[in-house]
Amino acid sequence: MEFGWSEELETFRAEVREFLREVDTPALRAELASRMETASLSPERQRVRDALEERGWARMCWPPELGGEGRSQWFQFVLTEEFARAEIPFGAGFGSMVGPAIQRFGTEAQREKYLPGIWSNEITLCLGYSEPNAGTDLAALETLAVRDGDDWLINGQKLWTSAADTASHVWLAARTDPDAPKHRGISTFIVPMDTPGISVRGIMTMGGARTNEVFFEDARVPGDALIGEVNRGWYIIANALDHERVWIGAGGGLRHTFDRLLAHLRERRPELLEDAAVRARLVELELDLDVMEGLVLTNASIVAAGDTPTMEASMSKIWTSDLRYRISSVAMELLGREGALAEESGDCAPLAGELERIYRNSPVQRFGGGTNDVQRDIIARRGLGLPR
Amino acid sequence: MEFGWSEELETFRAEVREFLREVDTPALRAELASRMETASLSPERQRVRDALEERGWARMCWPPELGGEGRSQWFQFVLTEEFARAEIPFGAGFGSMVGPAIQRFGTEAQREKYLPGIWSNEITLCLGYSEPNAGTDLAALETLAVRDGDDWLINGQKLWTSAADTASHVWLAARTDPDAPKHRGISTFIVPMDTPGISVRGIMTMGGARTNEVFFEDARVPGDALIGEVNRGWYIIANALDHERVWIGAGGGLRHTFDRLLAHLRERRPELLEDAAVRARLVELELDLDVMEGLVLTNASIVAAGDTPTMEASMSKIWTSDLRYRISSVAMELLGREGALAEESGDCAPLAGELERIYRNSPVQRFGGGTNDVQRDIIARRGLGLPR
Amino acid sequence: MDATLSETQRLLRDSLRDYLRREVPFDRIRELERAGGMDEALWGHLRDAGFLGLPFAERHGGEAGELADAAILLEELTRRACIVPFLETVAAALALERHGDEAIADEIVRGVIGGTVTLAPAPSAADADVPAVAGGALDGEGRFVDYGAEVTHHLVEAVADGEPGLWLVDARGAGVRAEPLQTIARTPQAHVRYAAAPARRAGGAEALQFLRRAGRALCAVQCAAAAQQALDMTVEYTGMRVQFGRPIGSFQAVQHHCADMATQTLAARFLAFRAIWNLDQGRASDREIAKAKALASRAATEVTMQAHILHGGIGYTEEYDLHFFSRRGKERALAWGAAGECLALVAATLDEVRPWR
Amino acid sequence: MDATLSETQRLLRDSLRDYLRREVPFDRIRELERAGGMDEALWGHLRDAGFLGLPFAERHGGEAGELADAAILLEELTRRACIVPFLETVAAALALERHGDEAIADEIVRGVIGGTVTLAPAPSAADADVPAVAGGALDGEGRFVDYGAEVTHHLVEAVADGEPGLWLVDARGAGVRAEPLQTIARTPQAHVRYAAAPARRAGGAEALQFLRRAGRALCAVQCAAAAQQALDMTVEYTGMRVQFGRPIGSFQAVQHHCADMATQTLAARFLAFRAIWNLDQGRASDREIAKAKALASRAATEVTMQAHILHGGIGYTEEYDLHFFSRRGKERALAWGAAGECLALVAATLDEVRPWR
Repeated sequence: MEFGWSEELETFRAEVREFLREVDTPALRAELASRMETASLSPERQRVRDALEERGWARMCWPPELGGEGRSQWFQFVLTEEFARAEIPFGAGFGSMVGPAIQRFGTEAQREKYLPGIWSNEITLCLGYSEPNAGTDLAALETLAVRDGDDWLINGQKLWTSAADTASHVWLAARTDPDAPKHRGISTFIVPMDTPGISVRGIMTMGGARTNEVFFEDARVPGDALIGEVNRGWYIIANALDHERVWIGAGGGLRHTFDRLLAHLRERRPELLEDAAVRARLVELELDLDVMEGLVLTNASIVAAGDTPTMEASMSKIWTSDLRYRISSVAMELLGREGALAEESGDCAPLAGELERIYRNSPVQRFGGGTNDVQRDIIARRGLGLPR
Repeated sequence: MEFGWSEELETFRAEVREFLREVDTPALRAELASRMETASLSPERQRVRDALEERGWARMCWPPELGGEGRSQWFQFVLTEEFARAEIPFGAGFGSMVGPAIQRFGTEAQREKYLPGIWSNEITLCLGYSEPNAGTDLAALETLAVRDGDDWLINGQKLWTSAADTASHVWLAARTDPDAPKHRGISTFIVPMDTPGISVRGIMTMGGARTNEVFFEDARVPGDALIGEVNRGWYIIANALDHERVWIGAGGGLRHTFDRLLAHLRERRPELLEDAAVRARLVELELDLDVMEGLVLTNASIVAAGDTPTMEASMSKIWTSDLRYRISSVAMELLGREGALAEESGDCAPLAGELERIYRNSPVQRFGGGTNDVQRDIIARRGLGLPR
Repeated sequence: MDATLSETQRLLRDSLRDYLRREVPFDRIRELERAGGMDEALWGHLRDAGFLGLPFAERHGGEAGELADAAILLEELTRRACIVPFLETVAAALALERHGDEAIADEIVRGVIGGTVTLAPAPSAADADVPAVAGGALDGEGRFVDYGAEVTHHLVEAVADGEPGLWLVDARGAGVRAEPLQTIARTPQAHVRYAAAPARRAGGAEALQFLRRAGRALCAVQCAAAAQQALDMTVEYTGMRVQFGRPIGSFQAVQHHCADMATQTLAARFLAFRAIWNLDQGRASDREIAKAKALASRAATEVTMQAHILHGGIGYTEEYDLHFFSRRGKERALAWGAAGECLALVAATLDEVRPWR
Repeated sequence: MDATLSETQRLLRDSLRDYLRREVPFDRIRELERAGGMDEALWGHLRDAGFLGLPFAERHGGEAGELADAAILLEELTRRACIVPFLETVAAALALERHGDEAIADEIVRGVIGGTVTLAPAPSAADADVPAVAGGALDGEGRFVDYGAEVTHHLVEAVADGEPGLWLVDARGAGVRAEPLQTIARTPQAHVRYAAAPARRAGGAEALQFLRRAGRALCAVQCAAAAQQALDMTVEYTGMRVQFGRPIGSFQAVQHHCADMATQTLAARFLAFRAIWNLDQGRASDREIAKAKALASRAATEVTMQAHILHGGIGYTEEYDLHFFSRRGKERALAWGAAGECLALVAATLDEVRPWR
C-alpha cells in the first residue's frame, strides 16, 4: 500500500501544469465559453491538441504495438487530472477509441489510410451504435450491411448519434448476418458521412445539447470500409467499450462545481453558510466527492497495474454520474428560488447558471454508457461472482 | 376527501381511552415489563382481553357471517391505535387469523370444536408454514401429510415456528399431493402440539426472542384435523395472509420511541438538542413518521371502504419495518457511545436499552412477513400493473 | 377520514382532464414556453367553466366549495404542464377574502371570477429587504414573482410604519417594472422593481400568513402532481419498451425503482392534500405545511429524475414530454420554500412536537 | 499510489487469517462473549508471532513496520470477531512512542511486545468532565473504556494544572474501579472510576492528539472490515440459497443490493487505509480522519444490516455468525466518534476546504 505519488509522477505533474499555463490563453477561454461543440476540435482546442502531440504526451501510455510508449497509466491519469483541474477539455472525440481499434483490427492499408487523419483530427468521428430498438440491448441492432460486389450496401437507422452533424466519418456497427445469433452477425465499418444515402436529423435534448438520428438508404461504401473480420464486430465493439469504461480521472469537474458553490455562498449568501444544517449538507457532498476519489483511484490502481478492473470501473461510473445529479440538485435546493435560475437570467443566475445546466443534463450520464442498473448487474455478476 | 374524524369515531375513541385507563393496572405493567412472551396470554393480558370481549369490541368489525357486527373498519383502526398509544399489546396471537379461516372453511363440527377455545384463548396457536427450503418461497414446502385410514400421518420439519414451545396447537400447511404443481398439493391442518411424534427445538435469535424448529415423525392426527378441502390449502393460506397484511395502525410504537428519544435528549443531553445538525436529523425522523402515517391511513381508507388494497399494505409494511431500523440506528448514532449500551447496563443505558433492543430485532420485520423486496414486487406488479 | 375523491371532486377532475387532453396538446405548451407569457385561452376556459370561483364565498359570487376542490384542478393543470397563474390567483384572492380588507376582497374576488383580474403574490425572499410603503407609494423589489409580467395585479408583502401587510399594486400601472427571468421551468417569472408604485393596503399579518400557507400547501400539491405524472409515464413506457426480448418494466430493478417512486409519491400527495384540507378548516400549522412541502419537494425532484433514468434516451429529448415535469417539478420544489427552508422551520419548532401518548 | 497489499502485507494477512481459521472458531467467540473477558490465548499467539511489535521502532524492540501493517492485522481480527485489545494497545503505545515520554514509551512498548503490557485508552467523552491529576493522583471517570477491566494499564486523558495530557495508570492498582458495561457488541467495556489513582504523566497534547487520530483511523478500519465480512458472507449465502427454483443471488434486486454494498465497502476501506497511511506519514489531518471514520461508520451499519435482510431467517439466529459483524459493526460505528460527531468536526472546518484548482 502506498497512497502518495512517486517523485517521477510529481515531476511530470509539474510539467503538465506548466504546459497548461502556457496554452491557457484568452482566446481558448473565449472559445470554451461559447461552448462550441462539434466532432472536430474548435481552432483553439486543436492548438492545445497539437501542442500535446508535440510534447509526445498524447499517446505515451499506449502499448508500443498500438503506437505508444507503454508508460505507466498513472501518467495518463495525471495528465487527464491536470487538464480537468485546469478546466481545459482533454478529449479528442471518439478518435481515441476508434484509433486503437483500427490499429488493432485493421489491415496495414487501413491503418495507413485512417490513422494519420484520426491523430491529426482531420478525420472526426461519430458513433453509430444505438438504434430505436437497440439501446441498452445493443446486440439487438437491425441496421443491415449487405455485400454488393466488392462494396457494402447499408440500410437502417441509428439513434442518439451525437456529433453526426459535424463528424467526417461514422464508426458503424451493422448486421452482416441476419441469421446468426444476435451477437454473432455484427460487423464494424468506418463510413464517410458524405456518402450518398446518409441523412441526418437533429434531435434536441433537455440538457441543451443536440443529438441526431442518422438514416442509411442504400448507402454504398467500398469493401475496405469494413474493419476487422466480418461478423466479428461485437468483439471489436466490446473491446472498445472496455477501453471507454476505464474512466480514469472522471468527475473532476464536480470538484470545481463544489468549490464554486462554496465561493458563491461565501460571497453572496453568507447567512446560509452560517446555518449548521446547510453546512451538514455541504459536508455530505464533500464526503461524496471523497468516495468518488476513492473509487476512481482504486480503479486507476488496477489499470495501472496492468489488470482489467471487473467492477471498479462500474462503481466509478455509477457514483460519478449519480453525484452529478446529487450535487446540482442539492446545491439548487440550498439556494432556494435563486437556484432555479438559468444562464439566460444573467447576473442573477448563481454560478452563471452552471447548477441548472448540470441538473438538466445529469440524466444522460446516468442512463448513458450502460445504464447504472446495468452497471450494478456487472458489479454483481462479473465483480462479485453472483449467479446469472 | 375528508381528513378529520367523524363524531361517532371520536366518541368511540374516548370510550376506548377510558377503557384503557381502567385496565391499565400496576400488575399489567409489571407483567409487560417482564416481557413474558408465550402463545397463550399472560394472566393480566388475558384479563384485558376478557374485558374487551365483554365490551363486545373484540370482533365488532368482522362481517356477520364470521360472527362479527360488521362495523366500519375505522372502529378497529381506532381501537388498535389507542391500544398502541397506551402501549398495551392488543393481539391475541394467531387466533385472530386462524379463527376466521376455520369459521369460513371449516365444517359446522369443526367450528364448534375449535372456535370457542380460540376466542377464549384456551386454544393457542403457532404457525407451521416455513421450512428450511421454503421461506419466502412458501409453496416449496415439503412436509408431508399422508392418509392412513381415517387419520393423517405427518412427517417433515418446520422452521421459524415462533411460540411452538408454548402453543396448544399448530396451524399447519403440509403437502398432501406430491405430484401436483407446487401450489396445488397443499392442505391446512390444525394439530395439537402434544401429538406424539412432534418435537420442538428452540432457536435463539439475535433479537433476543426464541423461535423454533418443529419436527414431525409419524405424527398421527384424526381426519377432522384437516380444515377445508384437501389440496386447497394454498387458497386458505393466501386468504389468511391477506388478512394479516392489512396492518391497520401499524408502527405506533415508533412514535413512542421518537418521543422518548426527544425526552432523553431534553433531560440528559441538552447540548445535542442545541445542535442544528442533530435537530435536522430528528426532523428527518419526524418526516419519516409522517410518511408512515400517510401510508397507513391511505391503506386503512381503502380497507374501510370495503376494498382490498393492492399495493398500499405493502408500502406500509416496507416503510414501517425500514423505519424501525432507521429510527433506532439514527438515535443510537446521535447518542454516540452511550447509544450502544444495552438494558443490562442498567441506569447508564438510554431509554432503558430500548434503542439497542429495537436495532437488534429490526431485521426480522424487514425480511419477515414477505421480505421487503417481495413487497416491492407486489407494488410493481399488482399495484402498478408492470409485467411479470 | 377518507383520502379518496368525492363524487363531485371526481367529476370536476374528469371535466378539466378531458378538456386539457382535447384542447391543450403538449406542443401548445412548447410554443407557449418559446413565446413566453401565459395561456390566455385556457384561462378563458377556466373562467367560463366556473373553475375560478370554486373556493370563494357566495357573498363574493363564488361557489363556496372547498380549497381541496381548487387543489384538484391545480393537480390536473400541473399534470398537463399548463401555464396559467391559477395557484397564484387563488392563493392571493383567498387570502384577501378570508383575512383581508372586505371591500378590496369583494372587488378582487369578483374580478377573478369574472376573468378580469389575475394576481401575482410577491412575498419577500429570505435574503432580501422587504419593500416599504409610505403615503400609498410602494418602493422595493420582488425577486422571484411568478407571472409578474402577465397578471393584472401584484399582491406585495410590504411594511408600512413597521407593520407588515399585503399591498395591492396595479401590475400595469406606474412605478412597476418587471424584468423577465429564465428558470429551469420556463414558466413566466419576473424580477419586479417598484418605484413609488401606487398601492392599496389589502390585508395585514393574518392575510400574509394565510397567503404564505396557501401558496406553500398548493405548491406541495403541484410537486406531488409532477411526481405522479412522471411516475405514470414511466410505468406506461417501461411496460411497453422492449429490450433483451422483454418489456424493461419486467426487470426487477425497474420494478423496484417504480415501487419506491410510487410509495414516495403517494405519501407526498396524501400529506399535501391533508395540509390543504386542514388549512381550509383553519387548523393547519406552519409546521404541518412545511413538512408536507418538504416531502413533496423531494418527491418532485427524485421521482421525476428517476423517471428520466428509467426512460433512457427517449425521455431526454425535447420531443418527449417528460422534461416538462422534471423541469417544472424541480422549480416547484424550490418555490414557496425549498425543502431546506421548510425543514429549518420544522427544526426550529421541535419543541412543539407533542408526545403521541 | 497503490491501493493493493504489498507482498509482505499479503503474507502477514494470510498468516494471521490461516491461524484464526484454524484456532479461533466462532463457537469460541460465543463462549468468550458469554464468559466475558478477552481472548488470552489469541493474545499469546499475537505476541509469539511477533505481531505485537510490527509498527514500533527498533529502538524499542519493534519491527519498524508501517501502521498499515498493524491495520491489516486488525482487519483480520475484526473479520473473525476476535476479542483482544489490539487497536487499544497499538494506538496507545504508538502515541507514547511517537509523542510521549521516552522512558515510559520504552518501558511500555517493550512490555507490549513482550506480552506483559496491554493498554486501554480512556479518552474523555464529549459530555463528561475530564479527569484531573494533582500530586500524581488521578480522579475522575472514564465512561466507555474498552477492555478497561482486562488490560494491565490505562492511558487516561486528564488535566493537570490546566494542561491536558495522557496519564498512565496501573489498571489493577489502587483507586481504580472498573464496572462492566453491556453493549450491543458484547465485547469488554467498562465504566471506570478513578479515586486518587497513582498516575504517571506519559504524554502531552501531541500524544493525546495522535492517540485520538490513531484510535479513530484504526476504528474506521474495523468498521470497513465488519462491512466487508458481512458482504462476503452475503455473496456466498445468496449464491447458494435456492428459492423459487434458483439461487436468490440471481435475483436482480439481491444483486443490486450487493453491488451497492460492495461500492460502499470498497470506498470506506480505501479511505480508511489512506487515512492510516497519511497518519503514519505524519500528514493526516483531523478532517481527513473524521471523514474516513464517518463513511466507515455508515458502511458498518448499513452494509451489515442489509446483509441481514438478504440472509433472512438464518442470518438472524444466534447459531449463525452474521450477528457478530452487525452487532460489533454498529458498536464500532459509535466508538472513537460516531458519524455525527465526526461530521460536526468536518462541518466546523469547512473553511479548510482548499479549492481543487
